[in-house]
Amino acid sequence: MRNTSVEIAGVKFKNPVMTASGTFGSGMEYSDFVDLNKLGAVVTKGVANVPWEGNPVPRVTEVYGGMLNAIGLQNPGVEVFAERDLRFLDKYDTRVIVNVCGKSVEDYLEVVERLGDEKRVDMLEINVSCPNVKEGAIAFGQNKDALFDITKRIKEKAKQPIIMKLSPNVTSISEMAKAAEAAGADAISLINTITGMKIDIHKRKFALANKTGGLSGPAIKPVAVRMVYEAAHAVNIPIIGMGGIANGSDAIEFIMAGATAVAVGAMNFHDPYATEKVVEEIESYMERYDVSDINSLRGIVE
Amino acid sequence: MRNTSVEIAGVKFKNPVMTASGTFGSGMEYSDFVDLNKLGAVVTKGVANVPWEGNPVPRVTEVYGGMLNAIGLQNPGVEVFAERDLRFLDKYDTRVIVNVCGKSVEDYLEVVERLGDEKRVDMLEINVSCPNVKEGAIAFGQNKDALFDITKRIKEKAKQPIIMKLSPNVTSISEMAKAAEAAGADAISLINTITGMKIDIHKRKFALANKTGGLSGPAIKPVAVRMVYEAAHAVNIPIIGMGGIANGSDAIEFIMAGATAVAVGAMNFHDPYATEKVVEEIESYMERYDVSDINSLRGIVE
Amino acid sequence: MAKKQKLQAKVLSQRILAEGIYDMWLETPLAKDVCPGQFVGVFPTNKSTLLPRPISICEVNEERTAIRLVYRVVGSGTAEFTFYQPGDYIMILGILGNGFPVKEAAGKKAVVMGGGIGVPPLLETAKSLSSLEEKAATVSAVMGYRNKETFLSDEFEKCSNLYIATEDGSIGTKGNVIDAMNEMNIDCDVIFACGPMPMLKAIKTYAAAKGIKAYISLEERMACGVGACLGCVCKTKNVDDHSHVKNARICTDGPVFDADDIDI
Amino acid sequence: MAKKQKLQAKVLSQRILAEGIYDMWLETPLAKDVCPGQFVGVFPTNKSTLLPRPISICEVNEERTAIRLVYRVVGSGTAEFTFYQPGDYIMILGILGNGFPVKEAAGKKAVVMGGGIGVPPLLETAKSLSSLEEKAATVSAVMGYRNKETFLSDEFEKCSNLYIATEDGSIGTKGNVIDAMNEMNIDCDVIFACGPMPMLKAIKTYAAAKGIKAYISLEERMACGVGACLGCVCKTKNVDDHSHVKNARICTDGPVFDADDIDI
Ligand SMILES: Cc1cc2nc3c(=O)[nH]c(=O)nc-3n(C[C@H](O)[C@H](O)[C@H](O)COP(=O)(O)OP(=O)(O)OC[C@H]3O[C@@H](n4cnc5c(N)ncnc54)[C@H](O)[C@@H]3O)c2cc1C
Ligand SMILES: Cc1cc2nc3c(=O)[nH]c(=O)nc-3n(C[C@H](O)[C@H](O)[C@H](O)COP(=O)(O)OP(=O)(O)OC[C@H]3O[C@@H](n4cnc5c(N)ncnc54)[C@H](O)[C@@H]3O)c2cc1C
Ligand SMILES: Cc1cc2nc3c(=O)[nH]c(=O)nc-3n(C[C@H](O)[C@H](O)[C@H](O)COP(=O)(O)O)c2cc1C
Ligand SMILES: Cc1cc2nc3c(=O)[nH]c(=O)nc-3n(C[C@H](O)[C@H](O)[C@H](O)COP(=O)(O)O)c2cc1C
Ligand code: FES
Ligand code: FES
Repeated sequence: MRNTSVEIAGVKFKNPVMTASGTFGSGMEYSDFVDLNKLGAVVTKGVANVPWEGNPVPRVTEVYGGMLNAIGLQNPGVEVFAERDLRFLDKYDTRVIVNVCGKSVEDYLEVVERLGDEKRVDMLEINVSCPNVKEGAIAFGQNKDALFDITKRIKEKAKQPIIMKLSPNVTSISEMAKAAEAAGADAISLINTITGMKIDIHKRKFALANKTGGLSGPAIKPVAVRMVYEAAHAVNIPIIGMGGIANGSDAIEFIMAGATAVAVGAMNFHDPYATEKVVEEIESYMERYDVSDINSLRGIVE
Repeated sequence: MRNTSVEIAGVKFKNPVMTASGTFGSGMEYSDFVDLNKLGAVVTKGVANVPWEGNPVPRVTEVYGGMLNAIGLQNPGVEVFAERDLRFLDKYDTRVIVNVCGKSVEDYLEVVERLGDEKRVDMLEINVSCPNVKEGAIAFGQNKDALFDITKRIKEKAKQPIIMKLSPNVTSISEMAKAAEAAGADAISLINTITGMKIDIHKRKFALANKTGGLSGPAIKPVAVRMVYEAAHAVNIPIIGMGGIANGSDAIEFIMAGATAVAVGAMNFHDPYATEKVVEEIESYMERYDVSDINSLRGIVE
Repeated sequence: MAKKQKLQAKVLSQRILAEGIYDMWLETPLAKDVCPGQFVGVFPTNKSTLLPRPISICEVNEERTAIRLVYRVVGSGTAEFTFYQPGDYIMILGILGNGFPVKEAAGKKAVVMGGGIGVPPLLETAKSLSSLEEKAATVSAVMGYRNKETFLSDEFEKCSNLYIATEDGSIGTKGNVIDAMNEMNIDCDVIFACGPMPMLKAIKTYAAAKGIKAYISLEERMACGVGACLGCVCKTKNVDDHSHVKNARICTDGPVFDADDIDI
Repeated sequence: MAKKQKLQAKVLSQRILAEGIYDMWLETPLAKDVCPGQFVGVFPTNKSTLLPRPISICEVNEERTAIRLVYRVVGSGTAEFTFYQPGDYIMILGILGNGFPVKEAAGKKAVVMGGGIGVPPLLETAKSLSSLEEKAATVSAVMGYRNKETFLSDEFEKCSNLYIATEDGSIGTKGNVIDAMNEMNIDCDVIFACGPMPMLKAIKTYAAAKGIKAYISLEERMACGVGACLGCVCKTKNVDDHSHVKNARICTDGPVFDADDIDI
């Protein structure tokens, strides 16, 4: 029996394959396609203390090998989320990681406290890297002192282990990773989207109402792999790697770069079966090369 | 007669289409495919004060919608370059921009001084953003004080106008652009490649001997357009935009984002006719939308 | 509701309907459960483009084994689709969206109103209206075109009273679909509409003024097509169940909305 | 040297030669100027992959209107190539590289030595050696395969004295090409070789020891294929003309080098 299970901050996942926040709702929308019980974890769309409207449309646009999005973290607020989305997830035997967003440290803390006693929540992923909201959010993710501070304050209050989700829009991902670790983060996840822009030259307008959007999909994979590698060499806490993962080979690439787990994002839109397929393809790889424990592949390329 | 000519720091280009440094040699290798006289400028491969060996192979690898390279600025040194490459370019009626690299400020200055009296050199592009050499280079391009300092010192010595070529591997491209402008740069060019990595999961090795390499090609275009837009709103000096340009539409997109000129890089490898085609397709766009002066499109999408 | 799937569909036929407008039949088991006004996502094979193209279902064959897509070439995806030949396979995602509540027209005077590339989904709608268990009293179709290059109008004639409006007046009423409604004095209790935003706005205003129920189908840029990404929202008048911020998802909560419920 | 071009080529035929090894003829005007040992870049149409795949020219037809490519499926590009049917068009870039200096074999005992997917370019080389104005005295071919799944060997037999080495000894000499040279006592003044690096190293050593001239064809990851990107270099013994840093470009200064000049 080959072992695909991994552990992060004491939480055990049946396999290293998660959904990337914001690309999978709370799982409901993809449950026609994927057996959620087969996934390592469902990572939910970012949730704030109060409902957020998000940005005006168009919010998404396609680019070569990927897409730009500027959803702007639309969400129904933590109350509705807890009562509806978490209750939906009660039915499933998979880990649940809740992605948390906010405009101020207090916003984040409110969500973290509200979810503290929710048994269904295994971990919290703190999104300090969304490029699509004007206040807060990414500012925390682009300055190492701000990141240290918010991480520390959330860690003090959080009852579940916390994952800091880092922005790739920085000069040094290692520094950011170190700041998160130093402040007590239990894990880090990366990368969030890279800020991009598309102009419709015929209409002479931005393709997105928000002007800029976050780039995701296969186009960003090499950047993501590099950052996971750099972060893995900078810190000792576990890393959840993502950015353009489409299949098992991509997932293995992230694991070899140093990730403990991986997440599938934009490629769910191309292939709604992607997450489950990644699980299966990781198993095939292990079969083919007789790998008995997925953990033995982590960071083996140095 | 529609005007496609643009001016940067007093230098007039017959059209805004240039070659991206390092992807076109000094033009010789592509002269079978393209009439160099039809281009706005030939931007040559980076040249240092002395010959550089570059990195071990493999130096290039393909990724989704682009490639990674870690050439490591192999070059024959400025002497050979001046005697051979510039003499080759003497035959052509196009502008010549020489890309300059170095490991220390002194290295750069030596090249700049050696080329000072070369009439064939219209401008110098200072590469402070190559991610593939360990010393110098990108360090200057990732710290705004270092960038300010090197720009100032080069500007003092340069007889030709200087273009500072910026790295996208920074938290804020606006800050970098402002530092270059404040130090006296005549123009800026961006983006250089984004640092990436690829792992061969079957061989369990890095795809590049250098481990990391620079990502270029269509995959990075949205990031490049965004950075050109941000830089254009941060500074008043002209911008040469590049990153994934494959056709006239891409070029127009950069111009609408604020670029005065554009460069075609990795897509030369996919389509050796690309540069000339971009020139023609820009003209067709101007025809179709009755644009009488290419300069009128610059930055029109705000 | 039928389970959504991504699966191969076999191209049965493809032809040009009008300049730049193509008509393709696809064999697919998804046909079984289609409601008029629903759509599928069609995936280009070109790997630079990864997102599905939302295309409405124009018609379902009688055996419910195939669907018909009528699409306009506007970009790289639709351009690729034109190359498909009978026997080729393409990937589709469906069935997506809610569809028109045709049953509400039972016994009523129903009008389907379409413009431009909003015309196709109304064909299946018009056909359904006249074949419901409890049929609509009358089924009229009011279609707006730019000029006499109309398409599908012969087929609307077979299942509805057809009225045409053209921008240049070359056929039917000169003007838009509302002009045709007024000029032709078309009786109407309920409207099913799809087309460009200015047309939909005019219909909403017209329906509100006349106290007529109007169901309109909206369009927006989409990524997932299944309600997960929140890319494709429209403003709603009231807080909706899903978003709690007056943002309904066109791909899942729509594309068809009661005109009274949305803010356009 | 003929002008390099990127142009469409028409697939004339395609067949399987051995497991995972395909044989494709392309009609192209580039055929006119081919030297044995040169190669073309073949572009996949899959837009996620933009770089040309370097593939050696295995043969040129008598009329010099078509080239033959023999390739092994190793990744997405070569996998795509297998789908091409006669009549399809594909984009190629060529003619690339220098080729073997076959004329140097005039009057001499020439041996072509190949292994694995290095075998194909040696077919045109062997044919040339025996049809030069001033022919080689003898043309031998020493080919290394893994097992008895050999390919092209029947064709080498027609234009050379063929010797085979197999790793498992199932045909010919058990061992590698050098083992075959020794076992079969093959007379040799000049070697033209292409194959995996360990084989090329062994040949270089063998030739140096025997004082034989050896020309070997190298392989490296390429981007441009035309000498511009400096991606595909190999170490040279002396400072070369182009780089001035002992780094020759395999795509342009090679792929064929005098074994004495390179550092492998
Ligand atoms: C619910 C719905 C139903 C539709 N039904 C039809 C139909 O029956 N027939 C038809 O011809 N068209 C229909 N459209 C529009 C159709 O989706 C676009 O024309 C098509 O996606 C364009 O793809 P492209 O690759 O050719 O264009 P590109 O411009 O190359 O596409 C780039 C991206 O933009 C998206 N996009 C471009 N235009 C639109 C648009 N108008 N709406 C939504 N996304 C767009 C594409 O899906 C793709 O992701 C419908 C749209 C929606 C939302
Ligand atoms: C001068 C030269 C001549 C060659 N001649 C032949 C031949 O006649 N027959 C044959 O089967 N193969 C030949 N090869 C090897 C052939 O180029 C590769 O097998 C092919 O590029 C693999 O492409 P892929 O898309 O299937 O593999 P992928 O692994 O998907 O390709 C990814 C990238 O790596 C490059 N790549 C992968 N393997 C190699 C390799 N071994 N050498 C160079 N680039 C590689 C590809 O070109 C592409 O850019 C030759 C290589 C060189 C350099
Ligand atoms: C439509 C969309 C919405 C997203 N929403 C969130 C979010 O709410 N919170 C978050 O941390 N990341 C969000 N992301 C980022 C993804 O979780 C992921 O980090 C990124 O897309 C890179 O992975 P990918 O290339 O696999 O998509 C979103 C991405 C997309 C495409
Ligand atoms: C093979 C290769 C070599 C390069 N060499 C240089 C160089 O010598 N100096 C430099 O400033 N940029 C160099 N670049 C960066 C390009 O000039 C350009 O900034 C980058 O590739 C983005 O453009 P593209 O996506 O069109 O290739 C190189 C890029 C490639 C792909
Ligand atoms: S397209 Fe994703 S929610 Fe509608
Ligand atoms: S592949 Fe570019 S120099 Fe050889």
